[in-house]
Amino acid sequence: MNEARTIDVGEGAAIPSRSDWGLFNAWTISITGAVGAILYLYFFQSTPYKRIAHYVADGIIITFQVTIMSILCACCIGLVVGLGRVSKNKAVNLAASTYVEVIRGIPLLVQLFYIYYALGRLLNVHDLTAAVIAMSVCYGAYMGEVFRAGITSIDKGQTEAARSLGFNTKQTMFLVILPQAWHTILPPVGNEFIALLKDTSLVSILAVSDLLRRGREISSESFLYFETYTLVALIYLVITLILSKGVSIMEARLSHYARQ
Amino acid sequence: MNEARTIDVGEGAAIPSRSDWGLFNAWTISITGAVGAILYLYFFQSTPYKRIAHYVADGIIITFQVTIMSILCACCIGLVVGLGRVSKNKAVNLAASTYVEVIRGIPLLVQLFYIYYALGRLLNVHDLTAAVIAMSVCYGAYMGEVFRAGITSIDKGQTEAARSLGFNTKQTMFLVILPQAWHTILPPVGNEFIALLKDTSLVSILAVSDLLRRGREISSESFLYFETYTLVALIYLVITLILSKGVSIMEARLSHYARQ
Amino acid sequence: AVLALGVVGCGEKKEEKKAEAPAAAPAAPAGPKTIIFASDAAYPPMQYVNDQKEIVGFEVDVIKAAAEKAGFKAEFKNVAWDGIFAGLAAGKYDAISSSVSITDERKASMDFSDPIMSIEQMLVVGVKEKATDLAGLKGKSIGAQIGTTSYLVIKDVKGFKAIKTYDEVGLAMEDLVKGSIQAVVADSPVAVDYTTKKHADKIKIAATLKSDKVENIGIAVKKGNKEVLDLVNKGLAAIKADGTFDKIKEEHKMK
Amino acid sequence: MPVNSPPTAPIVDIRHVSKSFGALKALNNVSMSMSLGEKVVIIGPSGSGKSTLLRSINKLESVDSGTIIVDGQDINAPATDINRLRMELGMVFQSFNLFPHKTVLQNLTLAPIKLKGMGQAEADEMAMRLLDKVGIREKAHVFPAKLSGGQQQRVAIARALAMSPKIMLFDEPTSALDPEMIGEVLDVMVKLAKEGMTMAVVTHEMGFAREVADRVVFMDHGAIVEEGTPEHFFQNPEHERTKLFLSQIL
Amino acid sequence: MPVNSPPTAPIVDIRHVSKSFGALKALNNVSMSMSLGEKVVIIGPSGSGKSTLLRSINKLESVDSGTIIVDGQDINAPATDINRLRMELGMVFQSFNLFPHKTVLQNLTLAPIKLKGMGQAEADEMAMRLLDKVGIREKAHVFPAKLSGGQQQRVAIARALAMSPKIMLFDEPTSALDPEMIGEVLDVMVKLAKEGMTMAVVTHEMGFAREVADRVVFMDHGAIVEEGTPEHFFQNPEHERTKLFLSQIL
Ligand SMILES: Nc1ncnc2c1ncn2[C@@H]1O[C@H](COP(=O)(O)OP(=O)(O)OP(=O)(O)O)[C@@H](O)[C@H]1O
Ligand SMILES: Nc1ncnc2c1ncn2[C@@H]1O[C@H](COP(=O)(O)OP(=O)(O)OP(=O)(O)O)[C@@H](O)[C@H]1O
Ligand SMILES: [Mg+2]
Ligand SMILES: [Mg+2]
Repeated sequence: MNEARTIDVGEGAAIPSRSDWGLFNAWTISITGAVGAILYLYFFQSTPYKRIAHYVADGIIITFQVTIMSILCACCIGLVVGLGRVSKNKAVNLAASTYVEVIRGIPLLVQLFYIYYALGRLLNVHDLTAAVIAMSVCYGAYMGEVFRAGITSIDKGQTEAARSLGFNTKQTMFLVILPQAWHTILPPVGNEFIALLKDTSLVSILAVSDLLRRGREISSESFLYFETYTLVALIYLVITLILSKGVSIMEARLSHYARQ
Repeated sequence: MNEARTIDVGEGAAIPSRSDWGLFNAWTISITGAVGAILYLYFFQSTPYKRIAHYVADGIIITFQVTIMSILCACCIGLVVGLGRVSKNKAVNLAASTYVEVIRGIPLLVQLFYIYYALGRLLNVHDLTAAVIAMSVCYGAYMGEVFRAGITSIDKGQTEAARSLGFNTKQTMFLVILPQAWHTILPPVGNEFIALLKDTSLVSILAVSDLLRRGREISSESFLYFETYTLVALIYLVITLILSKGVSIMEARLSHYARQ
Repeated sequence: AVLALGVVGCGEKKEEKKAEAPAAAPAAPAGPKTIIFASDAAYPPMQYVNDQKEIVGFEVDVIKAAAEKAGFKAEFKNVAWDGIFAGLAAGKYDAISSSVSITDERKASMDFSDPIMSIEQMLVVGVKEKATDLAGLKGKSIGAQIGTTSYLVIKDVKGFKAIKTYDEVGLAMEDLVKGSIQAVVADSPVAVDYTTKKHADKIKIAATLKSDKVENIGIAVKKGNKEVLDLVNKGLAAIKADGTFDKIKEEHKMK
Repeated sequence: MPVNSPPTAPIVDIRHVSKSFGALKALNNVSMSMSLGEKVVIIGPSGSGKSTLLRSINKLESVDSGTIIVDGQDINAPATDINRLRMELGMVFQSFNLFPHKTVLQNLTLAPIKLKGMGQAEADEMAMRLLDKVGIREKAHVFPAKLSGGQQQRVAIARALAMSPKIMLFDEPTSALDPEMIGEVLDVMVKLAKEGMTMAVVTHEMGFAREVADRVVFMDHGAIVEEGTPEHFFQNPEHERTKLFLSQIL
Repeated sequence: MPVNSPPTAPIVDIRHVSKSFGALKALNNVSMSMSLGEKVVIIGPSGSGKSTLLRSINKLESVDSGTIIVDGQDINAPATDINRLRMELGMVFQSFNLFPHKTVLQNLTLAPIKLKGMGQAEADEMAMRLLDKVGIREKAHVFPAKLSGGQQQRVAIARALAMSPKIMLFDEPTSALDPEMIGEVLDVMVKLAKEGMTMAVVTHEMGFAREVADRVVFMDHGAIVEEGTPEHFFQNPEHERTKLFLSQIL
């Protein structure tokens, strides 16, 4: 139970799987509905939806930029933290655990404000960079738990076999353990990716021009609150639905691979 | 794996458990550090920390108010959604699943904006209510998955035994299944509570005077960004650490109870 | 004047009062009408939150004085700027007192009181910056508060590296001080306040952006809400006539 | 125990019942009936459909075709209140399925109180009488987890009896038990049979079948292959399949 | 195989070694030595410390007190490069522990390439020779999951041999195998023994012990109770405990 909880940190989307009849069909309904609604609004309610759509379009790119850069950094941090969390060196282990405990104890939005405004004067970084740093630091802690769970899911015998051949700790980890662990790690990483994409909406507060910021700009200017937020929500929905299907397919593939 | 993932939705804190040496000690270090830092700053760096502390104090109460009201509503929604998700009635099942799929596909912040600004014209509610509605609607979906997992964790034989005695579906659920499921449900609910508490920081954007909002107010006025956000982060940390310890103790108790 | 308006407490208290408002304060049946003003109270010196968490500022004092003259009760509610007009349309409050510039676009969806005063748009830059107009800042980043007339001034200007919108004008100023952006456009009272009080040593006013139209600020009400509009206008006219307005201006060291 | 139907009419009448799980025919045109007070033992190899047949009697499994009449009511008829009807049918499972969050006493009293509106005191008294009968009066206030398998199964029988059913269905009630405990459960079942309860029992306990059964039914591949008295059955089975099965099991 | 130490000096020398897991003494003042080419079979009841002893030789388990000298080096000395030393010690586990993400060939070549800097071609050739030796050349490019247990264990032996160790340690190499497969693994081990490999084998295969062992060591409760030649051992065991164990196992 404990083990399972830590690998399944995700607040990502609800991943549709064939074994979950309801969710599987709900996915189809949702994606059809969302895509249909967007197309209908864009083509048949062109005013004002076309204007809004064009205005927010470049925000989608920023959203993806922040997401992808952050997940890459978070994976790197997560790897280090995960290795630290399974380390036999008590100081290293404790440092990694404390990082996880502290970061997970503070709301992401507070971390964003902290990094941007509080530390902003010391490290004078670009807003996008600050956003990516904050997201990475935060998700690094979650990712660390994913990596840790992935690593500990590999049988102890593998480590013993590698060590008895003469590999040192590092070689054992990188040649034997991690190449096997990625099967376990990849689906939750996919889930974290989705969760992170949703959480990038928070960077809009730092005046980063992501999808939500663009929506806020046009709605506060045109007073088309209902129309704008409807469209923005639909766009987010379509993106996460597609990604969650991707994760679901990946999960099925990997579990198939694991069986063979 | 699927089962496990759905019950372990939480992006709550890292729950310290005795079986996780590192985290257990990290908790002690973190709480000591955080409480120590707050006391030090308050008493030995009184200017400006005392002023900030007094200013943000009532925000903590709002944060708790929103959290507690939202978690109660979310539990109710979650119960309904969870029952829907395990329902044999296909329409009900699909409705519940679609709710989960859609809500989990849209960032909480976007939902907040949507409910507050876009739907604001229809349901004329005040800020705190809007915040609670948005948080409840969102967390209701997560909670639904928790309830679903809790319900399906109960052996099918229990349902059959109850039905064969003559209980109808509803009696079976409320007299036999749910009273047993709460053991499984309670720890993840605790975890969701922590996650929700952290996410209430988002309502600061709606000008609800929660802890973060109070921090933003005083920092923008006094320009004490570093000091304010340090204190706010520490306060959040102490709260979530204490709550996560509570969840950990509850988990241990319940698993002990389950063993007997 | 500041002491006189100490009634307004934290958010909760305001809510309670708001809920009672339609019942016209049963404790005092013949009492004056209460008008709830929404305010983005992060806009010093016009309206901001002080250490006692009260909404204070120049425009607040003006409204309070006008209220006294016209016989209504003014209450202030802190609302985030980018949703402030949505809330008015939804009837969450009766009016907006938040340095709202009177523009034709806004007039299409709401009604305005008589002008309180006129303002100008000012360009704020770092003390070392040499540029004295927008053209001189090409290739650099510029910011303004989201959904304001300040933002409209720069919105369609080409050549900037980035045009950034902020939830609060103070956050834009903070980014300017930090060096994340090189210029901020803001209403004149706000620009003066930040460059003289808060960050006098780091930022300065580079220029006043000339416009062919006079920009006035006023109180916004829901379209057709004549009752409130009349009360506000009556009060404003009264304090302008008897010199109270100028006195408040002096108190707040406004030019 | 009041008897509504005339003794000649069967209390359970299963006619041409079929049931498939996907491609698998779990029941294939099965007909069987039981009269009041009769004890039928159903035997057969694993997967032959015994449980499915038993469970379809109280509609825990709904059949694809055919009719099942219990106590004069078609269980599949829309007008039938299946929850009412199930009160007439006590069921005992292989895996006991006691309610772990209730004490033994509460396990017995829950259904009578909630479904029959019985008073707490009356229910408790009745429950204690039944616990006496199955020989574990002293465990009344204990939670099921503290009981041995044999004790749990005896409580499960008592729980079913607490609803005063007309018929008792047993699905391999002793298969999950350690050998030492099988006897104590069979003893209770024999006692029940002697008191005249109508019983349908799926079991591999041939001794029980010999002692108690009025009729033994042998199933294979979802169909009833042979039925008869225990004497006929164990001494002169007609079918090859039956002989083979008996030779393996005895 | 080059011999560094003079033939008289033991290649493994375990002196007064103790090891506890919490309150449990897994090894209690154990001393034992092996000379080059010797084959020692370690037997004893479950939990007697056999695995712990074997694993402490290549420091998979670190001991609490006592010294272990392998090939002239104290394995616990700070100056000792344990990873180097482990290359001299091939280990075969009960559960094979092949690398599932590598083909059979890659399982054999990974360590020589990465640790000895062997070239790919040379490593492949050596690996094929070893696979020939254990009789599964044809499975070179298959993943371990596709192999039977016996085949996997033979690959595991070949993998250990690929590092050209001086000593081979076997921890119950046949216990996880179906009976049909035990033979094929024992055959490989016998062949290895005949070629003069120094071997320490924990096993319950008494036939193997009789045929191959130079010395049999009997452990109980973390201590060596008795040791001697197989003849002595199986015909005239001295200790009561040994006699009891042999009577149970034979
Ligand atoms: N819910 C189900 N879904 C799919 N197949 C089922 C289900 N229940 C039973 N079956 C299949 O139907 C067939 C008959 O099952 P049933 O349980 O009635 O056999 P049985 O005679 O009781 O066997 P056993 O002695 O093992 O309990 C079996 O092949 C079984 O696998
Ligand atoms: N990592 C460990 N932690 C705690 N106790 C252990 C550990 N490894 C072994 N033990 C205990 O030490 C004792 C000796 O174990 P060991 O594995 O050496 O026995 P063995 O003789 O190999 O037994 P078997 O034939 O069952 O493999 C046993 O009681 C075992 O439970
Ligand atoms: Mg069965
Ligand atoms: Mg062992």
